[in-house]
Amino acid sequence: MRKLKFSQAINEAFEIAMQINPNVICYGLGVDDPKGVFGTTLGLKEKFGKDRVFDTPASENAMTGIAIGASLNGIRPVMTHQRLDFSLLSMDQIINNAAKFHFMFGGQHTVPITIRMITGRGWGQGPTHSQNLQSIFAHIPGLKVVMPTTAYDAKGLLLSSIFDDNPVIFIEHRWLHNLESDVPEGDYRIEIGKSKKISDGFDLTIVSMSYMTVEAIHALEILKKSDIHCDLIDIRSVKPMDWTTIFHSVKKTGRLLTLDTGVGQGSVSSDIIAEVCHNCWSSLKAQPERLSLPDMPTPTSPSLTKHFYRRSEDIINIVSKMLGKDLDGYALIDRDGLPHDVPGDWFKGPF
Amino acid sequence: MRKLKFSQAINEAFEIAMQINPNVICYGLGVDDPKGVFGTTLGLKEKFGKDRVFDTPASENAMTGIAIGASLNGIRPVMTHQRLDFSLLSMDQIINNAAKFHFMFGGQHTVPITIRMITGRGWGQGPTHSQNLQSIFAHIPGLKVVMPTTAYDAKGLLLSSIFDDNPVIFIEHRWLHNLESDVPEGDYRIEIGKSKKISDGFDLTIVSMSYMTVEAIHALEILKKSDIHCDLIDIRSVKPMDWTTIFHSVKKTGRLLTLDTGVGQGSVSSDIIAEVCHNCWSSLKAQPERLSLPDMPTPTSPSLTKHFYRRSEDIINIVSKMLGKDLDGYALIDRDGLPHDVPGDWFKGPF
Amino acid sequence: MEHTLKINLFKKLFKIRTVEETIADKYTEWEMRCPTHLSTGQEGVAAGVCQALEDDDFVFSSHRSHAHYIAKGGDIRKMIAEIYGKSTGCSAGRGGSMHLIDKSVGFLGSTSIVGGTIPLAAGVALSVKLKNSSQVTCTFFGDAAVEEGVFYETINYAVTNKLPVLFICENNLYSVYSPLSVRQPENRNIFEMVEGIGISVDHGNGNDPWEVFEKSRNAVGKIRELQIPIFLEFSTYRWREHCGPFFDNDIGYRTETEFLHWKEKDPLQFFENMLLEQRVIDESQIQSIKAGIIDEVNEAFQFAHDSDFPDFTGIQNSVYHS
Amino acid sequence: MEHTLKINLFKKLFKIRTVEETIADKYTEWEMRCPTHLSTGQEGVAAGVCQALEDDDFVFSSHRSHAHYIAKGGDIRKMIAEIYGKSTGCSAGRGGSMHLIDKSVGFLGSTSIVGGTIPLAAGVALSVKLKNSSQVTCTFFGDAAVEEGVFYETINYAVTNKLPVLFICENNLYSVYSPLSVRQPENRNIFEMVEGIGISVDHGNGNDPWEVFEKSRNAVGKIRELQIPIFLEFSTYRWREHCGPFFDNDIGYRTETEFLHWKEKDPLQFFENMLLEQRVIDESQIQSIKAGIIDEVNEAFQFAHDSDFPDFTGIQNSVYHS
Ligand SMILES: Cc1ncc(C[n+]2csc(CCOP(=O)(O)OP(=O)(O)O)c2C)c(N)n1
Ligand SMILES: Cc1ncc(C[n+]2csc(CCOP(=O)(O)OP(=O)(O)O)c2C)c(N)n1
Ligand SMILES: [Mg+2]
Ligand SMILES: [Mg+2]
Repeated sequence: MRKLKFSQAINEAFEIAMQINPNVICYGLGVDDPKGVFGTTLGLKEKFGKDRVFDTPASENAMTGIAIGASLNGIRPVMTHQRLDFSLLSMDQIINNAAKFHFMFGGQHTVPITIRMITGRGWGQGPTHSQNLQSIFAHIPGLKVVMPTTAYDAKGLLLSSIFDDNPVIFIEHRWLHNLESDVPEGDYRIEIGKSKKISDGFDLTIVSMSYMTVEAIHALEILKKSDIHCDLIDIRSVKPMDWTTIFHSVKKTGRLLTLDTGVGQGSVSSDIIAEVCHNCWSSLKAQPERLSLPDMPTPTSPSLTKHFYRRSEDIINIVSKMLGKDLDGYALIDRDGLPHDVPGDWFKGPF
Repeated sequence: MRKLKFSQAINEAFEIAMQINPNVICYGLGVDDPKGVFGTTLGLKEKFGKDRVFDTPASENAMTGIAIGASLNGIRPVMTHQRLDFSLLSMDQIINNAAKFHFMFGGQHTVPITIRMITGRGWGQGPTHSQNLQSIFAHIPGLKVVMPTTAYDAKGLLLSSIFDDNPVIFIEHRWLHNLESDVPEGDYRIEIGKSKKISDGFDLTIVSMSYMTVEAIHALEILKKSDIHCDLIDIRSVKPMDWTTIFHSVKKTGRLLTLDTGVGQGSVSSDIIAEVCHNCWSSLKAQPERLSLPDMPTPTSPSLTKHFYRRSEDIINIVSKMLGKDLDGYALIDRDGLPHDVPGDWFKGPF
Repeated sequence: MEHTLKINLFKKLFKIRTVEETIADKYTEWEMRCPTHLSTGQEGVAAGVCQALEDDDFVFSSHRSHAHYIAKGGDIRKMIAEIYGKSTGCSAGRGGSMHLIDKSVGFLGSTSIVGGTIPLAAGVALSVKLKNSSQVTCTFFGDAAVEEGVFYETINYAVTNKLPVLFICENNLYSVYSPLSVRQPENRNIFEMVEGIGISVDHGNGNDPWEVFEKSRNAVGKIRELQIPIFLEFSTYRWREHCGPFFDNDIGYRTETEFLHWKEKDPLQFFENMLLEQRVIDESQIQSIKAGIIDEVNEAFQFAHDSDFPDFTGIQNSVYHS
Repeated sequence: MEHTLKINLFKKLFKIRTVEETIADKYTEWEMRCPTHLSTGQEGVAAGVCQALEDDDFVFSSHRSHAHYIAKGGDIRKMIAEIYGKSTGCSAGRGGSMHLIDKSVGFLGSTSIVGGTIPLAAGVALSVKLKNSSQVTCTFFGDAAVEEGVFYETINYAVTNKLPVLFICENNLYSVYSPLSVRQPENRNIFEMVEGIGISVDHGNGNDPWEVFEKSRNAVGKIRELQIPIFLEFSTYRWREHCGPFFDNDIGYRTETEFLHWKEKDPLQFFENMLLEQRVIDESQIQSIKAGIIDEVNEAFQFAHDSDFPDFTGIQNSVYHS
């Protein structure tokens, strides 16, 4: 099948959505600029005109309210933040309005907006340009929160998000933008709230999200060589969560490891453990574990981020420990001299 | 000893802090008005003057940034939001600045600000006036989050918060304002990050916060009659969390119930379960449980809030179930006709 | 034509007054269990502005929303039922006094966060533009809402993109108990400041309903014709406490004298006198209009009172639209 | 006196230019691994404003902060080391290019969120007032920052409470690749709009460092004397791409012609010529000043390069002050 990059898949989803529905609009800082938000919005303005694809002032709270308002009258706005961190200026509109309008007006309003937020790691993005705050949004009833990993999922989930009648926070990890996968042409949807099983095994269940799934895939390849086989579940949406699949897997393996791109405290990865305890208690053979960021702001220097972020090596080590083995991830993985703070050769900062 | 109401204890803490340190200031919408934020700031302007106690425009984000700025030059501002919900307008300043300045400038700045936020339940506060979002703040490295239950703790913790060199989110539940407890005169501090053991027992550990501790105390009285005895830990601060006390208790009882004033998903009560699993696995005799709000916005009608909020009755039922008994909380508690949506006779809405 | 307009305007004024004062009367029965911000004294702005709007124009409001809801033609039975927390309420009992809606007359909603609906109005106006409709979207807010950054951001955006929005600021001098002096610069008129952002502005006496109407009609006409946003500031005064049913001139944040000064300028009485003087209507017609409205209002309260409370069961499935 | 001022101003200008261009040169070694926004072309504003401030006055800045840090007298060795992510960096390697600090000269910090430091400056000014000090607090920001609500909220508060803040808007016509036209109303000058909020304003040519200095000196004097806030807008232009070391006039968001037009108005060359014409200084003095600064800058890069990286161990204990 045809392969596309994650960023191209996003772009294609936009194109399809805007083609099939004239009410879909796309805006945000820089969506029509020469870089097109890492390529994800390139060409849209040329195809759909400046009424439907446009730049905005740096006014995050108002622009979010404007998306909500437009959506109340049938428009399906997709708003983009080049960094999730900027959305903190609009928490009022997201939490007090978008998340509540459907419920608090007795079901009479729908708020079909999608807010894209880009998160990242590495290359000195530092404390205010790399926060992975999906758990904050997941804490808010009325929001949906989506975190695709593959290009295939990115396209299908963006289409579903745009045509969902509820506000969807759509989180893209910058390190995924260049990864390729098979992407069918045309319109297809992936159900929000359904996870994807990436690999099968009886030893342990790994529940992962977004870029951490890529690290997990690498780890699992190495683990296989030591005859360790895990269920890897890419949750794809953080809210709603696909509990059925998670419980089913843990009931099979009896062991749970959650991977989070963010800080552990107050996180969805804690929830997964709490819900698994509630629903699969008698199946658990060992204590469930969580691999997340340390409880500190992101440091900037590469010498600091090196130990701050979690990688395949760390996954191998924790899995190994949970299974009573003594593999050393750092000895097993050879990164071939590639610096730890970039996703690949194609990435030449600063963005 | 002398008894004070929670609201009076807050008032007294202010008075002491402002007396012993001229750099303490108190501001926020209505702090100097005739109601004095439910009595908590009454008289302060008269005592300390309008330079140190003042009203502000409805500009939450700027006023938070102003607190941070002043604190960088030695002032200790205490800012008050009559509803936590309003603070959502200032998430940018709280998360991107206050929480990070100490760390990201290599330890050269301190941000000794306290932000009081009032939460509540009942009396039709509804979807945008009663959100209990402590877990969002707990998710942010660099913040401290405090939730006192008794008047005694309110005073000691507010004093500690004001004199802490870090940003502290100080959450007061409206239903606690009128509750009395012994409160010593003068300056005393309660360490942020230390919980309080409210009762002892071998059957089960309840970890609770803020107003839910009051409901738990009622529940425990009833449970005692059926010879059920629990450790009740009032965590008092949500971040940092007093893990030592929690783990110690769970190691003793082998059973854990967490009570939360907010929604369960992405919550500190999930964290407590995750951390207990990690640290006390072999002591656990049964699955840990969580009692929190359903994943929905707060409805307004009293007929809806009645089933939305968690009360002693629900605590009794879940404890009973966890211990394999069959007590019926609703049969055991007689509320004497008091409506469910007010904390007591003294409360006559609307605030 | 003008005759009918005036009578309709009078009806709006009297209906708002009657509803608000009946709420005040009955509030201490403690059956309306939610924060309630009454508009008594401020009816002139709501009625005058909405009289200038078409049925399919849109309106948003804030915490003090009853007057706007009623003036836009919202169903008062559903409104009172909402305040009583009943299943027949306009928001099915989930919203309360601060979250009213009646989409059938273009009243898209009120919310309790100061400034919260201001960008929503611009968003609806954007949608109207995209759909090539000529509807006007109006949002009502108080003098404190202009202190929120989102107000400024919205005006800037609406001007830059020529959005057909009517911004109505009801300046009643207070935000809860806080006078303008502690919140905004001395000697700075709100409308002048806002004009600096680049929007057309006007201002007027909010207690003269006809002036409000004329200025609004003029603004609405321009908005439709030129596809531009306009900002209007009207001075007015709330009679009762900020939130709740009582008078509170005794607690010290404002004076009885100030209150009486404004009570003299009662928009309802003012307009009634004007109609009588202009012989648009006579005393007996007035009495019969009033009687009709009083009946309607009483019936609405009865309806609300008699309605059932909503059921919690199943409500968790209404958080999302599916 | 004026002579020394001019030479100091020239030194500031040249030092900023030299640092920025050296970063641009060395950036593709990919040892500076963080987003970096260069100020080449905009030196006039930073240098002129800071020349008007005292050592113990305070300064905040934004993402494009190098010029302000240097102009206020910040230690460039620590700045370069910070960009290299070294333990000797001004923020111990935790902040990078967008988070600079040098408290010893009153440079209280720069941050990356547009508009984020604007209220901080008002807060410091409040503290200064409470402490009865006469310090001025200055905050630098771009033309996009005025679009953030927090800017407006801060100006409103600063005016209402007469806070001694100097707001400096560097209008370089762009926010990343977005021209002013898609962000702000046509024919609306920023300084005029801001004046409407109630603050004293002035504006000038940011590429004439002496004009910037004189207007700033005047403003700083008024702020100290009258205890009021003042807003100044200076027009200027960034030469290189928004973020990173390259030129990008080829990618289409602005024209080479526009760039060349502004390059003609190079503030450094302009001021150098002015000093030569006014005989403040001669060619050989200029060469020796330049040589000294170039040495200093090279030494700073060497220092940064040679410094150690910070250790992760223990850093988790530095999240909170204890
Ligand atoms: C963001 C926010 N801050 C504070 C409040 C508390 N509050 C409720 S109503 C009100 C007064 C608003 O004053 P104004 O806008 O003048 O409207 P008025 O009540 O005078 O009609 C305030 C401050 C709120 N609801 N939202
Ligand atoms: C709140 C926020 N929104 C968006 C961004 C992305 N961003 C970084 S710099 C920048 C441009 C700001 O333009 P301006 O204020 O004019 O400063 P300049 O870069 O021109 O110096 C933007 C939009 C950000 N950092 N913060
Ligand atoms: Mg008002
Ligand atoms: Mg700019």
